[in-house]
Amino acid sequence: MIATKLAFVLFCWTAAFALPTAVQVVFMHAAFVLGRFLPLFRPSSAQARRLYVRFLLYAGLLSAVVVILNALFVRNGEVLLDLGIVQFSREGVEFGLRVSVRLVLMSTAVLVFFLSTPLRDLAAFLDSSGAPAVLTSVLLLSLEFLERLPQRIEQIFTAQEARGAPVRAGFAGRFRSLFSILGPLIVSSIVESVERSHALALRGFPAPPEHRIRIRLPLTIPAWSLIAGVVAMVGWKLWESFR
Amino acid sequence: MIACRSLHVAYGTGQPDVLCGLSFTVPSGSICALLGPTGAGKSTLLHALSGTLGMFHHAAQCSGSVTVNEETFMPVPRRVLFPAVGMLMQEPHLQFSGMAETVEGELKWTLDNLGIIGDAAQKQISVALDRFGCSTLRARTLRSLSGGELHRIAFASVLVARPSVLLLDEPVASLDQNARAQVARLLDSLRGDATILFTDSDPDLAMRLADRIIVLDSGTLRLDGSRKTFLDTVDAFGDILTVTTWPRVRERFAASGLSSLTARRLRRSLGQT
Amino acid sequence: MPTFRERLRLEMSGPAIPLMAFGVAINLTVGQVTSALKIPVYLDSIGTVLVAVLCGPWAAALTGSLANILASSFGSPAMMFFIPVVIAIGLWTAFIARHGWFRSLPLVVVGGALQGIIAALLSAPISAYVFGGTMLSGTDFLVIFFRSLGNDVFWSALYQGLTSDPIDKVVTYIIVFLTVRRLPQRILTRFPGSRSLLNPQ
Amino acid sequence: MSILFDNVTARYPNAPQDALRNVSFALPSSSFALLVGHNGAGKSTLVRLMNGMIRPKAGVIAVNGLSTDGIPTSRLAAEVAVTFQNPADQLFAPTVRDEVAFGPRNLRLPGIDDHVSDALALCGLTSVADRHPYDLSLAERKLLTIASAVAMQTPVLAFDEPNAGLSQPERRRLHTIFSTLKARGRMLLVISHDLGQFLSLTDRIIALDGGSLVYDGTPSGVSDAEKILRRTGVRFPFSERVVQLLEK
Repeated sequence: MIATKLAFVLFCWTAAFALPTAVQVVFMHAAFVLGRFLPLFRPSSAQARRLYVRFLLYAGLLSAVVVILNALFVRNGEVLLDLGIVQFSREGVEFGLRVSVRLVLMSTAVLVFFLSTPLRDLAAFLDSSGAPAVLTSVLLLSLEFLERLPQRIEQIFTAQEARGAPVRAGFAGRFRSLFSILGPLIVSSIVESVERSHALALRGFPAPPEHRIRIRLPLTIPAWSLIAGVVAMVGWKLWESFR
Repeated sequence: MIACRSLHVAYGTGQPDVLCGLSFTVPSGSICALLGPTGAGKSTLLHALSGTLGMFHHAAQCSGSVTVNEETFMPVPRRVLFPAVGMLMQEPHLQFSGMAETVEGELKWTLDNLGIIGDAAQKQISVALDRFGCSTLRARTLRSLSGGELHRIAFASVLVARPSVLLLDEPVASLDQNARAQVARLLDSLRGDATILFTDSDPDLAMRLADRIIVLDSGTLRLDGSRKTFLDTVDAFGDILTVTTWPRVRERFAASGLSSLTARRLRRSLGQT
Repeated sequence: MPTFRERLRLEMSGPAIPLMAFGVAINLTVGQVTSALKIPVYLDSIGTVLVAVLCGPWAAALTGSLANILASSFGSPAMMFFIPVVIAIGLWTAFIARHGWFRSLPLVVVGGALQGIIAALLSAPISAYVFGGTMLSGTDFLVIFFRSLGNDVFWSALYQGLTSDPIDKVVTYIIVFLTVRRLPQRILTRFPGSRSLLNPQ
Repeated sequence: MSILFDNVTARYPNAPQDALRNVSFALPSSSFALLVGHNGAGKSTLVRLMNGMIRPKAGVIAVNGLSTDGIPTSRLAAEVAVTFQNPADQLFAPTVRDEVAFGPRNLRLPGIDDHVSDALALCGLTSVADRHPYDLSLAERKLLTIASAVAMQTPVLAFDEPNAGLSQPERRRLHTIFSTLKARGRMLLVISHDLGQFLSLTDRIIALDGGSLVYDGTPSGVSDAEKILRRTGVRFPFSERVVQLLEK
């Protein structure tokens, strides 16, 4: 299931570089449609849905800015629109379009994957498909610390400001207090890492290889077909460049 | 069973000895309390017994021997003795792996490191959860649990691997009154199953629960005896232990001029605390 | 000479795994500190640099890449494209740390500045050809400024990087240097990368 | 008056109800007040109001005669030094001495070195002054956070559970520190449940429950107010309890 989605992202990324812009536009819309309607790809939470909508706005705005900027600044080539002080060149518009379509296709594919796959499921998938224990444990611990650090930063701010740290003073004062805030955060992270290595070892982590019995997940047909698509595209691109 | 024979430990060549020739034995299935002030060497001794000292502190200078479950290590175990030895850390955030979201996930993580998966793991998890009366919490996320529940799950996640030796680093140091009572009940329920050694700087829990009490001061043994011997000589430790019980009561009792006192009432008041 | 696999295993053992996770979390939350203090630096590779100095190159590369992947999963997929840059940050920092550059402040500042240049060189093609020269962020004004001077999109992106990246990296390096240099031996020696930090200045 | 709370109400942004509701009390200099109450009763809110970390919804707070209204925390830090429970939240300097000097440097106090040496001596840290804070044990690091507050020479000092995790020798040192500070005319506000440890020093007990003031009186009044105080989770010293039982 997750394997299929990973294959889909790979497929879109290859298409973004291998296929002409027009075809990419088709895949871009396909990615949008999948993201909206196919249950497999639908955002997994309300918050994820909000992020998806926000991303669509970002992508639209970014594409518009990219096209206009490049149209403005690419001087040579045929002038499409001449507003006296400002000229829009064809080549600029084309470059802008090509770049923004590629960007939106690749970003949408990535976003659709992450917004429909909770990170803990991704970690479980990696673990069960034999990924090294380091990868899954760092990913899971990062999620744990990501929840705890914002509150730690609040506490550090409170403790240091109570000792007169000029966190709200002029730029020089604020810059000086940067270290008095980041210092405790980094030092306590280093010390806690040492303590945690004891605690993890005392409960048998990292487990010796023989204890990590893993069953390989069979790749589904859709996953295989996407990978085949990727191979086809790469082959076509190479063949085209040699001709 | 846990035993040391003239165990010396220093954190590097030329460093002073943190443990100066300790020799003691904790019989199997008994509960032993290791009392002493900060810096007496309590956690260093726990590190030595659990194997983390030998595994991580390569610069440590040790001599003598440590015996855990009939296996003797000269001078200290070079690797963690999981699953034979389980240890409950003092800080709450170190009692959990940080890699599991639910209660069942936390216990499964310990068994996963033992290579126990599938039904065998599920059964062993159920046994451990029942043992601490938290089978109803199985599907709950750790974040949603109360302080007391978290503490019981921390115990369960260590004991699910069925260690024969359980070490606890200051299990009641920063707990309030009823949480301390819960820990006392949990330890009492384990009496006879595992050999238990816990450290504390306050003798309150030790005097209610421990079969044997060891008092450590600057790396040397000041007492290694039964609970009774400790109670009889408790005045001698006023300088290093927060002694709030017998002597202070006797002194206040004399000062308040009340002569007749029913032992039952006093025992009840002691029991209440 | 230990094989590559052994070196990799040593680099990512013991306290390295929790530290990498802290590195990822710090990379993603340090923005809360710099915005609260209203200081115009990102410092979003401070975790990567910390892991590079204390553990090693590949641990740092993993920290940086994972931070960017998590950032993209939190709604800014653009970060995925900059993974090669953070890997370079990790490798370069570990390289100079291995050669003792993290033992004295001047070397750290030079190392930071060079890191800024490397980051700019690597991110310029990405922001030029993948993003068409704009990221909809503060640094865009620099890009527009350089382009108005007649530079094409690649050089504008490069000039923008060369003006903002070095400052960000030098501040990052200095903070990690100040935090790590005087740590007690019993903590430092637990980390694989500490040999280069320990010999006297 | 060192600390004056006049009908103070405070509420955290988008919190369902007030964290503190019309609380009034006054504490003179060279006095020691124990602040007790269950978690969430409003203890840390009260302390944060004192140094301007939080602004009151209603009422006036005056520290050393200076109203906290409109004064930034970094300025109020010259009047009130607050020490929190977790040393790891503030330790970052390479040596113990630099750590203690952090507060006085921010306040730009004259004669910083004397204040630092005095604070180190009072807290028994002179011998480790040039060591790294993480070379010290957790108990010594707690004493270090107390020393860095003492060095700021503030008339008012607030401590959050200062004796949590300390063993007997450190508790005795804490007792000497607090009695010396009190003798020097400072006002000490300590959040703790451990009546036994601080009984001989305590002039006033302030008990909070659910954000309102339920007890504000001297320790001797404790026995008759026992039911109220028991609700706030105060842990009576063992010998007091037995004696009270015997006298009934």
